[in-house]
Amino acid sequence: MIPCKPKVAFYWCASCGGCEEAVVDLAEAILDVVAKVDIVFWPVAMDFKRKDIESMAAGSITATFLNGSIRTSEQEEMAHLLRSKSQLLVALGSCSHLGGIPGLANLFDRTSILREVYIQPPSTVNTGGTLPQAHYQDNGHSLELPVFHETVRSLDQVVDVDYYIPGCPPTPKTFAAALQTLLSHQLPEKGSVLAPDCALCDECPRKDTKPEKPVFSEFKRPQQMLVDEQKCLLAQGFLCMGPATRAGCEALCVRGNMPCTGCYGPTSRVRDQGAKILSCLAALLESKDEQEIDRVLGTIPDPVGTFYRYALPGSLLRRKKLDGVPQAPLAPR
Amino acid sequence: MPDQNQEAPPSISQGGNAQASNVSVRTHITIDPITRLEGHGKIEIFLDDAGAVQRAYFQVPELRGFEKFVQGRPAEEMPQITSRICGVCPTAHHMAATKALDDLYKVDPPPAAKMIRELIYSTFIAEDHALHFYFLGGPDFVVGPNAPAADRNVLGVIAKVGIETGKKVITMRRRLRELVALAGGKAAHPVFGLPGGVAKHITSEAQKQFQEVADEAVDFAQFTLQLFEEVVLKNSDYVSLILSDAYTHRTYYMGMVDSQNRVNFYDGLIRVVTPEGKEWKKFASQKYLEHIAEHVEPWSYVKFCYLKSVGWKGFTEGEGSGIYSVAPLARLNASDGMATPLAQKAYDAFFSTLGGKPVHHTLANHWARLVELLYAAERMKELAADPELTDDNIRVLPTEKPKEGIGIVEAPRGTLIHHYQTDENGLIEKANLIVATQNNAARIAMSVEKAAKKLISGANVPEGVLNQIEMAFRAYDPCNGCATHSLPGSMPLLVRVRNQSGNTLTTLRRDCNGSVHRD
Amino acid sequence: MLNRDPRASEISQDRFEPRIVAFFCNWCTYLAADLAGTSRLKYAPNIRVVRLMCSGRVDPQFVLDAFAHGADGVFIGGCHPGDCHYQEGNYKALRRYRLLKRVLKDMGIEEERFRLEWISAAEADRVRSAINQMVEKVRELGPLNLQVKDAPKASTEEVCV
Amino acid sequence: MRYAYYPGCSLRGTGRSYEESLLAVFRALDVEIDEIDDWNCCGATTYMSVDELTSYALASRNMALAERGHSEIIAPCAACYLVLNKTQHYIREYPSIKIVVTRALETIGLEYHDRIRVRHPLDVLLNDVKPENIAAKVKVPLNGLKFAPYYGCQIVRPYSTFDDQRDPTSMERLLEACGAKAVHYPLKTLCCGGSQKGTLPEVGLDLVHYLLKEAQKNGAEVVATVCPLCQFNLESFQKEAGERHDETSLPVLYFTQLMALALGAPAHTIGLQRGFVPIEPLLTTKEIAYA
Amino acid sequence: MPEIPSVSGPEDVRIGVYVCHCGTNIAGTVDVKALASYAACLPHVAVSREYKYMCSDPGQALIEVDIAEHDLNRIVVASCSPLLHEATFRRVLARAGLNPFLLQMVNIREHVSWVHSDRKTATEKAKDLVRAAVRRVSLHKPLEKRRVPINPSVLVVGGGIAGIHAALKLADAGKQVYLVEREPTIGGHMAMFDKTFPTLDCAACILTPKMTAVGSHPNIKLYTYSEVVKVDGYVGNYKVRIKHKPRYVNEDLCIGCQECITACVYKEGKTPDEFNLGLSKRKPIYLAFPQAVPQKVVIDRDTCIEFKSGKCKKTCIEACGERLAIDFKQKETFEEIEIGAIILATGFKTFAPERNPSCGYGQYPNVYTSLEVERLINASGPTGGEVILRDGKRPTSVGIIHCIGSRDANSNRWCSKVCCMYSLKLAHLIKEHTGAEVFNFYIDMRTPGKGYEEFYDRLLDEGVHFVRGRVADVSDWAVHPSEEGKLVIRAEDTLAGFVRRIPVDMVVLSVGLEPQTDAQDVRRLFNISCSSEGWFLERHPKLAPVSTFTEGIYIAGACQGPKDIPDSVAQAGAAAAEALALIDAQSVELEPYTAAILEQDCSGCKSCIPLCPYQAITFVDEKKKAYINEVLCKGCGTCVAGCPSGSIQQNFFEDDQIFEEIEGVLAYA
Repeated sequence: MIPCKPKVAFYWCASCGGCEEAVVDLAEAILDVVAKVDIVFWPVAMDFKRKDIESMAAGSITATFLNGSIRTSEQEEMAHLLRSKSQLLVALGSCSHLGGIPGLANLFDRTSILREVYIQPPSTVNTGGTLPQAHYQDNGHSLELPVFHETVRSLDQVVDVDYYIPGCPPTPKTFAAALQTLLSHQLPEKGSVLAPDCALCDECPRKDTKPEKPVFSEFKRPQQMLVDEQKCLLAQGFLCMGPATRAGCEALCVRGNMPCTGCYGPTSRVRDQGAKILSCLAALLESKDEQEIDRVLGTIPDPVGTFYRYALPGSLLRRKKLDGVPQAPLAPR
Repeated sequence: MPDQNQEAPPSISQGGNAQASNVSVRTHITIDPITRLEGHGKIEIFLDDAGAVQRAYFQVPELRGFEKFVQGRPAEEMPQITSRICGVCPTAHHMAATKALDDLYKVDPPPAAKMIRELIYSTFIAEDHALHFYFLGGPDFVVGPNAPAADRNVLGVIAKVGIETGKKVITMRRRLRELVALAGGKAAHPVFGLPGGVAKHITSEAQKQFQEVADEAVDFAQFTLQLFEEVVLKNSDYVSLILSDAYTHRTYYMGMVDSQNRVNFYDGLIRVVTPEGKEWKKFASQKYLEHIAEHVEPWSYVKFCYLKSVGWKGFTEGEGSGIYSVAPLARLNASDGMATPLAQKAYDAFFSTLGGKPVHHTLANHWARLVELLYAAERMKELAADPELTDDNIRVLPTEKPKEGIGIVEAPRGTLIHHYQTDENGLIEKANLIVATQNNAARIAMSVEKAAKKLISGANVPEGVLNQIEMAFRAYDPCNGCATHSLPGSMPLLVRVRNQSGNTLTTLRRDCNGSVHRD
Repeated sequence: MLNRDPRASEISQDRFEPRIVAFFCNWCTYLAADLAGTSRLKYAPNIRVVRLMCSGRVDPQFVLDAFAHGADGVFIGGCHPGDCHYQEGNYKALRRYRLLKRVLKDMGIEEERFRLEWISAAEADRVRSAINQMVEKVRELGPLNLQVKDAPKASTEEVCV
Repeated sequence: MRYAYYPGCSLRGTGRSYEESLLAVFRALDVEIDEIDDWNCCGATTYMSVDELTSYALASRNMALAERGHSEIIAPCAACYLVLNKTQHYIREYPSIKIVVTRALETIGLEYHDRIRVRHPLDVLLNDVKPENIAAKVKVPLNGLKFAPYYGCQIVRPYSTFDDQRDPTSMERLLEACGAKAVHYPLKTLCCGGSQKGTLPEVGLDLVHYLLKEAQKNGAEVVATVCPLCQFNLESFQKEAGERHDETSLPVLYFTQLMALALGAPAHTIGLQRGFVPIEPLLTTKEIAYA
Repeated sequence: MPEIPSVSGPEDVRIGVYVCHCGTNIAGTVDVKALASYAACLPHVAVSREYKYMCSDPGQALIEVDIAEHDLNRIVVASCSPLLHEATFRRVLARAGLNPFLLQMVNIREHVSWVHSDRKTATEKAKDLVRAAVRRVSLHKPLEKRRVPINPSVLVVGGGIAGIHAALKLADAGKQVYLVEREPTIGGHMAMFDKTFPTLDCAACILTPKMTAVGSHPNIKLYTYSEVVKVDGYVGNYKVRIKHKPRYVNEDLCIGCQECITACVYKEGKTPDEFNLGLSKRKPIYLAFPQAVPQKVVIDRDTCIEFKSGKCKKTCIEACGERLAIDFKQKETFEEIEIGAIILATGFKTFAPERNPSCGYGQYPNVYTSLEVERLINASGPTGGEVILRDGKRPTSVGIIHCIGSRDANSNRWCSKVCCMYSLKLAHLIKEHTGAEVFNFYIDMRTPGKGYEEFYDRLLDEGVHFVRGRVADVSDWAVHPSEEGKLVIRAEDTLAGFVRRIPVDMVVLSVGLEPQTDAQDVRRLFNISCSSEGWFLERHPKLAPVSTFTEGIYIAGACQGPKDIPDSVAQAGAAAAEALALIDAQSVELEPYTAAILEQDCSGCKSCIPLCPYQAITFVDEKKKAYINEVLCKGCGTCVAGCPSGSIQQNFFEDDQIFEEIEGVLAYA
C-alpha cells in the first residue's frame, strides 16, 4: 500500500503483556514480518516524551497496534497522541477492543478499588490509610503518578479506532492474518474486526456433538461434574460462550476441555455480547413456571462476570451505575 | 464521592510539572521508560546542589485492582481471571489460583493431575527463563554491557551466537509454549486448572511429544549454561561487574523448598534465610500472613513487601531491615540444593564461583536463572517419563463447602501468593494477591538508588550510566504489578538535568535503536 | 371531595418526568393500548411505545440500548401466559426478563425501572394503571442518567476523581 | 401468628357478652391476640354521617397502631369491621383521602402503610382455625340445637371479603361444627331495624318481628347473631314487636356465645345469664350439659 | 465496537412526513402544525405536511403527488393506529410506484391525543414518536408480500343455528364444508326453544328443515359428537385435527329406528335428560330428541350396564339385529383435515342462577330458568306442553324475573339482549297455556328490533303485569297469611315508589347469556382473542364484526356476544361471505415479516431451533447451518432475539431498524 516499508508501532496501555507475547509467539514467522515492515518501535518507539511525539508529523506511523484498555490519564493522553500520529490505529486484544478482564473493575468505583488494594488486604500494614497520590512531595522531592480513572474504557471510547484484532490474547494466527490484511492492497471497511465474523461453534471440534434441540434445566459449574472431553460443553450443561463469541481462536479453550469464555467478543452484528448470550440461554430454558425459571437461572452464579468477562466496558451499559455520580451530563428533559 | 478529592491524584499535566519544578529546589533527573506504564519502573533521581545524587525513587505507576473486581466472581474462574494479571507469566498465576482452589474446596488432586500440573509448570518455567536470558537480560552479557545498544537485543544475541543458535532459541521457546498449549489449552492464559485436578488428561501421543521436547530442553539448558560460562564467566570484566558493590545488597532471601530444602516451583514450604544465609523461618503457605507484610508508599502504585516480625525500616538493608528478595538468586540462596543431578552440579558451581552462600550480587540472578532453567528441563524429563502421567483419573470432585483458600507457587520472578475467601456458593468475597515482583520491589528500589548514587554525579551523565542503571533492575527480571518486561536496548531512556528554576540544562536521550543523542 | 379525576396522573411542569420506553406485542398489549385510546382512558404521557410482533422479539439488547440512551425505565407488554399469538413467545420473554433483571441489578439499575406485564387485547385499563404505576415508581427513583453512548469520547467527568 | 385485637366501644358496653364469649372461644382455640394499645372510636355511625374524612382518620389511626408488630387486625363489631374496610378501600382508591389521612396521622407522629389486613372473627375461625379443628375441641356438643343464622347488613355488604354477599354461610359452618343445626332462614341479611328504631320506630319493630317470627316458623330455637346492634335490637325489642304482631320468644345470642358454650366455657362467664329470654330451659331440654 | 452513526441509512434517503389532524381527534390535543414543522427539520426529511384527514382521498392524493414531485423514497404518516390504516397508506405508496414497506406509521391518536389531555406534553410525545419513525424508516427496505394458494374448503365449528346457516351458505356456494359439533346432534339452543319471538312461529318448524339439509348436503361433511383438538398452519392452509368421540353406535349402519331404545333393559329412563335440562329422564341408549340430526342413537357409557358391569343382556344388540350398528368396542378416533378458512360458531351458555342465591333457584323447587320453561311448555317436552310444576301443582300466578345474571355488578355487567323479548314470549305462552296471572319484573324493557316493541304492546293488552324494579329476593317468608306457602318476590316498584311483595306459585328466572365455559380454551386453540367478558373478540367492532385478528378465522353467532336468532343468522351469513371472499381469491398475501438465516454468518449453534413453535427452523447437515422455511415462519421474531451471533434477520423488524426507533424516541432535545 505504501512504496517504502510501512512503519509499524506497538504500544500498550492497561494490559498484561499477553498480546505482545502473542506477537513474539509468531516465533520463526516473526522474521518474515520483520522483513515486510519496519517495526519502528517495539514495545515503544523512540523516546517519546510528549514534545517528541508532538513533533512527529501527523500520520508518520503507518499503523499503531495498541493493546490494553484505558484506565489512567496517561494512557488516555497517549492514545490521543498516537491516534494523531498514526494513519491506522489498531486495537490489539480484548482489553483495547472491549475493555478486557480488567474491565470488570467497572462493577466497582475507584475509591473502593483503592481501599481494597492499599488499605484492606490482610497482609497490608497501612494504619495511616496511605493511598498513592498523583502528586506527592517527599521531603521536597515532587513525585507524580498518573491519575487512576473512575472507569475502564475500551480504546474506541477514547479515540477513533480503524481496526480491531480480538482475543485475550489474539492467537499468533489471528495476528498474522490481520497483519496480512492490513498489508494487502484493499483495506477492509473502517471499524472492522479482523477475524472471522461468525460464532465459535462454526470451528468448534465438538460442533457435531451438539443436540438438535438444546434446552436447559440446569447449568453446571466445572467443579460440580467431570467434563466429557468429546461432547459439546453446552450439551453437558456447562455455560459456554461459544455461540455468542466470534470465531478465530480455533476453540483453544474447548480443546483444553474448558468452556469458551468469550474473549474474541461478539460478531459484527451484535452490539452487546452479554445481552445476546443471555437472550439465547434464557430462552432455551424448559420451564414455564416463574419460580422454576428463577431456580434454573440461579444456577448461573455470576451472570455479569460470565456474560461480560471481556466486554463490560465495551457493552451497552459500560459500567455499573455509580450512585449519585452522573455518568453523563444530565440530558435536557 | 467528595473524599476522592483528597485521595485522588489530579490529572498529570504540564501545569503539574511546572508546579513540581517550582517547589523542587534541587536539580531533578527523570529516567523514565516513559509512558509505557504497564509494569514500568519510572526512576526519579534528585541531585543536591553539589550535584551528588541525594535520593532516587523507583516508581510503579500502574494499577488495575484485581483484588476488588474479582469479588463476586465464582472461585473456579480465578485461575483464568487472575492469569490476566500477567501475560508473560500467566501460568504462574493460573497455578497459584488453582492451588488456592484445592485449599478452598479441601480437595487433593489425583497423582496424574498433580503430575500434569507440575509438568506444564516446569515447561512454562523453562520457556520463561529461556525467554528472559536470550531476549531480555542475557544480551547485557552475551553482547556486552557497553556494546552499542542497537546490538543489545535478541538479534544482537543471534549475531553473536550465530543464526543457527538463534533459530534454536526461537524454536525451543515455540515448542515449549506449544506444549503448554497442548496440555493447558492456551500458552498465554491457559485453562487447565480446576479445584482437585486438571481439565484434560494427557494422551500417550502428547506424552511422547513432552518426552522429545524435554530431552532437547535439557540439552538446550546445558548449552545455555555453557554459553554463559564462555561469554560471561570467562570475561573478568563481567565477573567484576557482577561482584561490584553497585549491584550488591545484603537482604533476607525467600523461596519455596521441598522436604529436603531443595528448590521447588510447584509445591513445598516457604523458606527464608537471613543475610548470613541461616534459616530464619520455614512455613507453610497457609501461614504466610504471619510472616509477610506489605508497606504502602504514596508515590508508587506498587506495595513493598517485608518480613512482618522484622518490620519495615525504610529502604535499608541488613539483618535489621525486613526487606527481602525473591526470584532465582533468592531461591538458590534460600535452598540447600537442586532436586535433579545436572542442576545440582550447576548449583554447586554457582556458589563455589561466587564465594559461597548467600550470594548478594543482584546480577548473579542471570546465572541463577540458568541453573533453574536446567532444573526445570530435567524435571520436565522426569515427569514426562512417568507412566502414570497418562492416567485419565485427573479430577477429585469437591464435596466440602468452600470458605477460604491459599495457594503459593514460585513464579519465575519469585514467590507468588493467592488468597481467597468465598461465600457458601463459592463466590469470591475477598482476594489477597501478592505478586512476585512486590517481594522484590523494595530491593529493586534500593538497587536503583545505589546504582544511581554510584554512577551519577553532577549534570554530566555518562552514556553508559543509562544501561547500567537499567541493568540494576532488569536483573530482577522485574514484572512490576506483574505485567511485563522491557526489552533491552529498545528501552528508551531519558536523563534530564534541570537547574533550580526547573529549566532543562541538558537532556540525554537514547531512542529504541540505541543511538544516543545530546540536545 | 373525592378526587376521582383520572387525570390525577397527568404531568406538571416542575416534577421530574421520567422517559419510559415500552415494547408492546402487536397482538395483545398494543391492541390494549389502542383500546385505551378508543376508550379515551387517560394515562401518563411519559411512555414511548415501540411495536413488535411478539414480546419474544424483545432482544435484551433493546432494553440495554434504551437505558444506555437515556431511558429511565423500560416496560415490556406481552400476552398472558398461554395466550401468546405465537404460542410461547411470551414465555421466552419472561425467561429473558428474569435473567436480565438480575444483570441490571448487578449493574446498579433499580429493579422497578424494568417491568414486564401481561396485558391482553381487552385490558385497556390495565395499560392505564400499569403505565401510571410505573411512571410514579420511576419518578420516585429519579433520573437514571445513563447516557453513556452519547458521552464525549474524551470523557473528562471521570478525571474529576 | 398473633392478631391485633380491636374491640371497639360496643364490646365494652352493650356487647360485653360478645367480647367475653369471643375471648373464651379464642382461648379455647389458642388464637393469640394483642389488644391495640390506646385504640379509639372506629369512626362509625355518627362520625361517618357527620364528617367522613374524620372517621377515616380515626379508623386509620387504629390500623396504624395495629400495624406496629401485626399484619392482621380482628374487628368483631360489625360496624368497626365495616368502617375499617371502608377506610382501607377509600385510601387506596382516592389519593386525596390518602393525603388527608396521612397529614392527620403525621400531626400525631403516626404513619399508615396500608399493610394490615382487616379480619372478622367469623373469617378467622372459619379460614384460619377451620371447622374440623373446632369440632375436635368441642366439649359440650350442642345436640342439634336449631339456630337461625342472622348476619345483619354490615358483615358482608358491601365488602364481601370472606363470605357470599347474599347468602353467607360461615356462621352455619362454624356452629354446625359445634353440633348445632341451622334452620332455613332467608332473612339472614335483612335489616334488623336498628337504625330505624330512632327515626321510624314502627318500621324497626316490624323488621324485628319478621326476623324473629320467620326464625320461629322455620323451627329455630335461638337466633345467632354477629353484630352487637342486631343482638341488642332483636333481643330488647322482641316483646314490644310481639305486642304489635303476634308474640315470639326466642333467645338472641352471639354466635360466639354458642361456640364458647360448646367449647366448655361456663355459662355465666360468657354472659348467657344476661339474656332477656332465659336460655337455661332450652339448654336443659336439649340436654346440653353446659358448665 | 465502532460507533454507530446517530442517523444511519443511505444518503439519498428522501422522507415525506404527513401529520393527520383526524378532524379534532388529533389536532384537538396535539399541535399538529408545530409537529409538522418540527418534522421538517429532521435529517433526510424533504417534505413535511399536516392535513385534516390523511386517510381521505385528497389526503392520499397529497402524498401521491409529493412522492412524484419531490421524488420521496420514504414516507412517515403520523395519524391513527397502524392496525387501522397501515394498509391504506401502503396502497398509496404502491400507487405512487414506491414499495409499500417504505412506510412507517406513527400512532399519535390512540397512543397520544386520545390518552393525554395536556397539549404541550402530548405534542412533545408526538415529536419523539415522529423523530423515531423518521430514523427508523430511513433504514426500511423494499419487501414483497408472499402469495400462498388457498385451500378452498371451510371448517365450521358449532352446529347451532349460526353454524348450520353458515355451513349451508358455503355448501350451496359449492365449497367443501366440515361442520364439527361436540354434541350427538346439531341444533344447539334453538332446537330447545318452543316458539320464537316476535312472530311466535315454532322453532322446530323453521330449524329442522335446515338441520336435515345439513345432514344430507353433498358438500357438507358433518361430524357430530366430535371436537377440534389441534389447529396448525395459517390463513388459507390450516391443518385441523378432529377427535371423534365413540358413540358405540356405528353411524353408517344405524338407521335411527330407535328399536334399540325400546329394547333397552331399562324399562324406564333413569338418567336426567340433557336436552330437557333434567326435567325428564332418558335411557343409557338414546336419541337426543326426535328430530335430532343425524338420526343416530348414542350410548352413554357412564350409565350403560354393559360398560359398568359387562353383565348386560344387551337387548339393544338383539333389537338392532343384523344391522349390527351397536358396537361396544368403539374407540375414539382422530382425523386430520385441511381447510382454508374457519368459522367459529360455538354459541353461548345460560347463566347458572345458583350463583345468585337471593333468587331462590335450587332452594325452592318452583323456581325455574327460562330455558327450562321453554322445554316445559314445548309440546315435545317432558310434560307434553302442559305446565306442571315440580311439586305437581299447576301455577295460578307466575313471576318472571328479568336480568338474572345480566346488568348485575355481582355477576355479569352486560345486557344479554334477548331476555326481554324471550321473557315477553314466555309470559305470553305461559298465560296461553295456564291462564295464570303473570308478572314481569324488569329493570328496563329493551325491545329494539323489527316487530319487537309491537309484541310488547300486545302483551300489555293481554294483561300481563309489569313491575319496573330490580328484584331483591325470592323467598318463602310470609308477612301476610296470604303469602303463606307461596314464593314471595320482593321488588321495589320504581314507578309506584314502594316495595312490592308479590306471592306467586312459580318463578321464572330470565337467565342471561354467557360465554361457553371452555371459550378460553377454544380461543387459544384457534389463536384468537377474547374480550374481558370472555366473548370472542372481533377485529373491529364496526368495520370487521365477524373477522378476528387471526387471518382466515371468522366468528358468528352468540360466541361473539349475546344475539337473538335473526342476528345470529345474519352474522353467520356475513361470516360465510367473508370466508367465500377469502377462498375465492384462490391465493392470499402474507405479511413479509418473516425471519431468515444469514447463511454465511450462521455458526450452526442450533440455539434457534427449539425456539420456533412452528418447526420452521431446521438444521441442514450438509452445510452445518440452520435454515428457516419461510412458508412456515409466522414472523414472531423470537429466534431473531435469540440468535447469539445476530445471524437471523427479521424483515421489517431488523435489529438496526428497532435500535433506530429506540434511540429515536430518546434523542430528545
